[in-house]
Amino acid sequence: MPRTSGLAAAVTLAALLATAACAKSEDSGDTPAPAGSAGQQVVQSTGATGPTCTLQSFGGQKFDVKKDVVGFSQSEKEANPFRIAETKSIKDEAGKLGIANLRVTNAQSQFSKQISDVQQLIAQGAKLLVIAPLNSDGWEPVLRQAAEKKVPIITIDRKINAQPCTDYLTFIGSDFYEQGKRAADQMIQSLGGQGEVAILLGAPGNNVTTDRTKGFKDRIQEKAPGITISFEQTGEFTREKGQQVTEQLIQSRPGTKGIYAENDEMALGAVTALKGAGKSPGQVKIVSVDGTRAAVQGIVDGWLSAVVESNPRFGPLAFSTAQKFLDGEPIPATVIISDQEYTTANAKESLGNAY
Amino acid sequence: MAEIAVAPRAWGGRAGLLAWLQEYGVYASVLALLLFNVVFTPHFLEVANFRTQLIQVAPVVITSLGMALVIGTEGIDLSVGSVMALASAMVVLYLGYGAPVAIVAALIAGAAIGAGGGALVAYVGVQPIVATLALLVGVRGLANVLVPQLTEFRNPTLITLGSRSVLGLPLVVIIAAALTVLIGFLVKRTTLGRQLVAVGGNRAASRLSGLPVRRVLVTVYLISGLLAAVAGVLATSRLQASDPTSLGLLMELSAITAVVVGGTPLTGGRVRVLGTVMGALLIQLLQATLIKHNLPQSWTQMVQAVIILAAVYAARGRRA
Amino acid sequence: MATAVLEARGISKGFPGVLALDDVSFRLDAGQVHALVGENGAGKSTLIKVLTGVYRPDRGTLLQGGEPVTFDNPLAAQRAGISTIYQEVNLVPQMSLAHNLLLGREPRTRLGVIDMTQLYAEAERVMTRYGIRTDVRRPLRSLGMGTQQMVALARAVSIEARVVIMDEPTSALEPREVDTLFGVIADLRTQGISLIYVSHRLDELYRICDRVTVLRDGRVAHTGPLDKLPRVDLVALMLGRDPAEIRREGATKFSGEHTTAANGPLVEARSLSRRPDLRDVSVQVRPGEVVGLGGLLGAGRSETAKAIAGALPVDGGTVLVAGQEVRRGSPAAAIRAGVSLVPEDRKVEGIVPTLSVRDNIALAALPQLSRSGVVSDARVDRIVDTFMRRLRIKAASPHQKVAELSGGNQQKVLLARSLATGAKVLLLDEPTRGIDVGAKAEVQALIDELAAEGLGVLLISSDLEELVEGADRVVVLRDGAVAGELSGDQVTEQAIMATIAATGETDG
Amino acid sequence: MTTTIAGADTSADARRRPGGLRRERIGHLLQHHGALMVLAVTVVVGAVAFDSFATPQNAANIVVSSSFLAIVAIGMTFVIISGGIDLSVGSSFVLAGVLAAYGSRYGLLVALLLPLAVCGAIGLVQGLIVARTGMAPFIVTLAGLLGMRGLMLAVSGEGANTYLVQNDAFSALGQTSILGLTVPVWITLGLVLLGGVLLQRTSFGQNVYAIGGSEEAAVLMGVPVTRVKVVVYLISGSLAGLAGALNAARLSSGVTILGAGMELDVIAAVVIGGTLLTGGAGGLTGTMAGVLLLGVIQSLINQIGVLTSSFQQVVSGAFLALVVVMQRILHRAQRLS
Repeated sequence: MPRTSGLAAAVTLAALLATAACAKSEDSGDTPAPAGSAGQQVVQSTGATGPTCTLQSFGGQKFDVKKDVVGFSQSEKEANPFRIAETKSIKDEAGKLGIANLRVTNAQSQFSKQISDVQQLIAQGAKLLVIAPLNSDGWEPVLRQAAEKKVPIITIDRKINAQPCTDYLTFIGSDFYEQGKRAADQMIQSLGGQGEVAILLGAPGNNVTTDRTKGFKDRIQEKAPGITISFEQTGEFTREKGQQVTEQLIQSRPGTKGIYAENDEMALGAVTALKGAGKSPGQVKIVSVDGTRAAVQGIVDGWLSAVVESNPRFGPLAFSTAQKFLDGEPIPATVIISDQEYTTANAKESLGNAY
Repeated sequence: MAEIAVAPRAWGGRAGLLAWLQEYGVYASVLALLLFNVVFTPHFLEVANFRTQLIQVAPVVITSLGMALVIGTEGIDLSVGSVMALASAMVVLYLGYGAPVAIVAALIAGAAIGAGGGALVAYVGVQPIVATLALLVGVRGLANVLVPQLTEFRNPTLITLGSRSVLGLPLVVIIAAALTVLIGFLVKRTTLGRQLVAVGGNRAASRLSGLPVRRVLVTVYLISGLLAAVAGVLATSRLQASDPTSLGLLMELSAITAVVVGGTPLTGGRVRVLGTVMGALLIQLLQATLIKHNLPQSWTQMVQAVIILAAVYAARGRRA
Repeated sequence: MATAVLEARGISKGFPGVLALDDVSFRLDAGQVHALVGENGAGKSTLIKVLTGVYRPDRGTLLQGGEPVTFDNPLAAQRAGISTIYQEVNLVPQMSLAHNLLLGREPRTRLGVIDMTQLYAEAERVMTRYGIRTDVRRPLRSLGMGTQQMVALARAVSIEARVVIMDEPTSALEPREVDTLFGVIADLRTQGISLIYVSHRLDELYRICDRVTVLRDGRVAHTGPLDKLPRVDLVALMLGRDPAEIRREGATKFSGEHTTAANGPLVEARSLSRRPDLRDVSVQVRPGEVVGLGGLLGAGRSETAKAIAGALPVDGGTVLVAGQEVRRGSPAAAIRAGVSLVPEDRKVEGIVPTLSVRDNIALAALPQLSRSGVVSDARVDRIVDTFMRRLRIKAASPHQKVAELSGGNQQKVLLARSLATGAKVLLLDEPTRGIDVGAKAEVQALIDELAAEGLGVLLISSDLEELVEGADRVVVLRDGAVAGELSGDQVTEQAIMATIAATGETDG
Repeated sequence: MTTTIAGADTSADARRRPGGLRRERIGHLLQHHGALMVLAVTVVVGAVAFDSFATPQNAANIVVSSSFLAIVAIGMTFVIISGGIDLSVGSSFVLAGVLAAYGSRYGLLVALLLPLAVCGAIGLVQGLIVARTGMAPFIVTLAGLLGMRGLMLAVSGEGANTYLVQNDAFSALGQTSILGLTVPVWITLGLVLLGGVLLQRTSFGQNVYAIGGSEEAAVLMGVPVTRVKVVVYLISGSLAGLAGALNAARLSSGVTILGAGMELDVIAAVVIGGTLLTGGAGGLTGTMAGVLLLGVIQSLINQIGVLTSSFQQVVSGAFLALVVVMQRILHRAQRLS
């Protein structure tokens, strides 16, 4: 009996996978165009005043990126545009540069797993680590192991709270606090400095959430006393939660004039909610952060007012930084990339840059 | 003759109050919460508000109905959230053939996963919590493999499903109500319904009485999977996108809570359909209340914990 | 007069809707074996639970050695030297015999942890005294019921008990084990230990008890020396009936011979085999016939019944109903063919406690009571009503939870469940065990009645008297095989015992 | 008293099952050490297939990162053997980490005792509710899961504040290596030994088994059921707290995004280790094998490398299903043979 049922289960699974083969999804007119060089990251500031780091001061050994093991630890599943673009960028660039031994791990949003993932990369003999950290704090065990073996770590998109050049090599990424401030600027502009604003927070406990919230609030307080932040609830960075919270919001607080969504997904969820409530585009001003194609399209359609970009294409910059480091050049402690903004003015023509 | 005398139910006194709470506690809680909101929440007494709450609770209700049946057999189904995600993935995967085909494909997938879990429980004898835990992990992965990222769609039929109203009532809510009636009928009036509570109440006795215990179990898990898939399709159509990564996350806990708060014991042998719906409504109203009053997440979770404990304490069976 | 070892004065205990004990006084002296009898629901269990600290009485006092005492929980009672052996063996099946025996009193090493060597040695030593030699490290559930009962007794006595309460201790024992038990009881008595002995088996009471207290409806109906009380009067006291009436009716309700139709067998089991329980067991039951299935516990009686009912997979053999072969291993197929089993263990395999009387009765017949999966309430009501009347099931309403009924009525519900399927053959496994005298008589009369209507009945009973009076033919099993078949005048207690006893030589 | 009757020594059961004892032993062995065998096989396969798998450092990594799950799993084993379940451990774990990091500014003692006290107390309360009211442990600890996560968010300013460990002695507790393994690993080993003795060699342990095997019988046998249950949840809460605190010491901060879904990993590990969810049977060696097996599988999936993140989940789910199905089949084979 168990054998037959096991067989049945296997057959079911096989059938399910097989049907996936003959699946036919909706004809999609807007399949993302090949990224090409569009939307490439540009270095904004390199913390020129801060300390720099050389191979010598780091104390590492020169190695060959192309032949030796290079580890990349991704924090979240490649299931949202940002993570997909990020991993793709790293892999593509590695392929382009002929890096043969790139090992990629994914922590599936579990921080403990990311720690052990990176430790395993080190155990596998990785000579260079590129890490997209799930969290800024708590890297002690990894940093110690890496330091023992003098493995340089480049963290991308999120910072690690530790000592650059001793604990890790450098950080390449956006300034989330700054993103929050720029989103506030956009909000102030589209509301004319007046009105009630709601915030759709990201996942609680996440420092992206913390920074984007703080930047936004600080800027509003500083520049637009006429704007009151009357509502902050988490949308957990997902479209569904963003929609649900917005539905509650617009029903119970009809006076809300603007919504600041801490990522594009929640903003798009908010748009669905507004549509469902019979609102017209632009009736409630939405500003968000990320710069995904769907969100930029949202600006074109008039639903979103502005999107502050958070560029995920770290591959070229990460590997060129590593190469520079190996060549003995000084590396700055932080490399802040320049994120652009999508507004009603430039959305249509910049759509190609969105990811 | 030594007959066990059964006293007429006296509704007075402390014991009477407890008995009343056990039977109707969840209704009383929903009512209390409604009253609170009417008094303290602005814009609560609006049609739009009730629409919002009912629309949002519909997928939870539908999933909880299936969960109630499973719990009635002394089982548990942790895979419902992942099945929702899988259904969502199947919908966009097959949308090219038109909405009806896509929906049917999603429902078949949900039923198949449910039946698979049921087979593990019924034929292999794996404990429900473990069998469905494996599915919880694996099926979400599968959904993600099929649809790796959030995918929007424009199929008008599917979008209408999530946003259309019939006679002023949202279609989603009508579907949830219809399924509630259907499951109520199933439990009260059908052979399967009678058999599933018997299986939950005493499996050995059911087997000896010639009940097709294994078939009943597989069917019940299949129904749970099917209902979760329905919920998944509805949630997808409402979102106007398929998002297998986050759709239905932690739905299993909401559904279990709704069922248990509604007065169905985890030990099986009993299914309370209306209680389950009320349980789901209670949680929905609670969350809505906390959101509307802009209380922080930490509050929401702590208050929810207290409500669950209180509701289940009130509803727990009198012990001999 | 010496002070009583244990005395209860004016105990009352009520539950919602029921006054289980009403001003009950009870006295136990040193070295006394005191029978506590009464029908189910008379208050025996409640009294025992009060004496052992499971319940706190609403009124009244307990005295131990003349001093008032209160027990907050079973542990407190145990510490005071009162041990109990319950009807259903209450030990932990997954744990080893040794751990069960010595739970809470495990020998320690100097480090304070359990000394395993000592534990097993001690357990072996104790069990040997009770005539049990087996591997004490085995999980309890792998041992026979008799052994388990002995472990329970050994455990109870070895906690330096001054009072041992036994609730139906022999219900699962073989005669040989009963003898061992009685030997132990005699020993205990000489050591000055007092016993409260609860049983429905009158023979046993008269064999070992000094005094008797009869409870009825929560009150003491009689208390006094047992040897001065004629059996019939004891039964009368328990039932609250006229002793003369009891004498007229005899010990059981069976009327004797049935008119057996001369046509072929209704059900025929051919060479049922299942290693290691059954070897080539063949049984036939003709319409209107009551066939007894005798033998010791573990001889394969229940297994035979379950195999015929499709509830036990078999290695070989066939079951034919009216000449048609029934699909193996499917209770549903057996029920469709008209064969229905009323299992031995009511609580575990019989009733569905969460469901009502009505749903319990209709359970097995659901496929017949529904059309395309939808149950017809009207038909269910009709059939439930019919059988509740016919079997005189006493319940507040069909919607009362079956768990709230007395044992006898639960048994009738199970009979009704079988009959509702339209069964032509009933397999009754110990249908009168553990139910009170009144219900027992009713069930026995019912079996007679059903046979008279042309049903075939396979009756399993440990009660030889019941077997002899009730059955037209008795098939005796021994070690999973048919040891002999007795019919007509051959059906006597002596003949059955002789057939069983023939094993003595082959046993080894 | 010598009432031995000749020949009354063998029970009917024993007579009917010649050789049953040996088979029982083998079955027992399989059920209790099945996970260990699967673990051994998996490790051998991994070592053959991947060069970098069977290295001392990788092994040390697996052991070190598994140690926290292991500590939590010890407590869970107690709970599950007693017939209960504790869903609140993941929340305990993260709450303890935050509290430990917060407490570290007041010294080593506070850093350790604060989380232990809070998580222990919550475990105690859960135990009291379970034991006294008879509410299902699943529900009580589900409420605990929600409530403690809420508490953690409240303590950390809705997750915005990550407290850093400000006590070197406390950090050292999580990071110092002795003989190549960190302190938490040695603590885990100590706890396994201690737990093993507690479970197998003390009355308390036997009482835990008795309650899980048959609560009704345990009551009648005089087991202090309420107390034992309360202690079991207290142990589980405290160990989850300890693991969380040690993890905070290791990470040098009270990370707030940990522990979600940890309860399911822990339950999976305990079940894979052969402890039955119905209670009354199981042990710590199996649990440890289960914990390591999860770690090894994770490591192997990383070694394969080409799997997409979604496929990894499919593989984990399938593997879990496979293990439990295997267990069932072994269990059955043992019964039927």
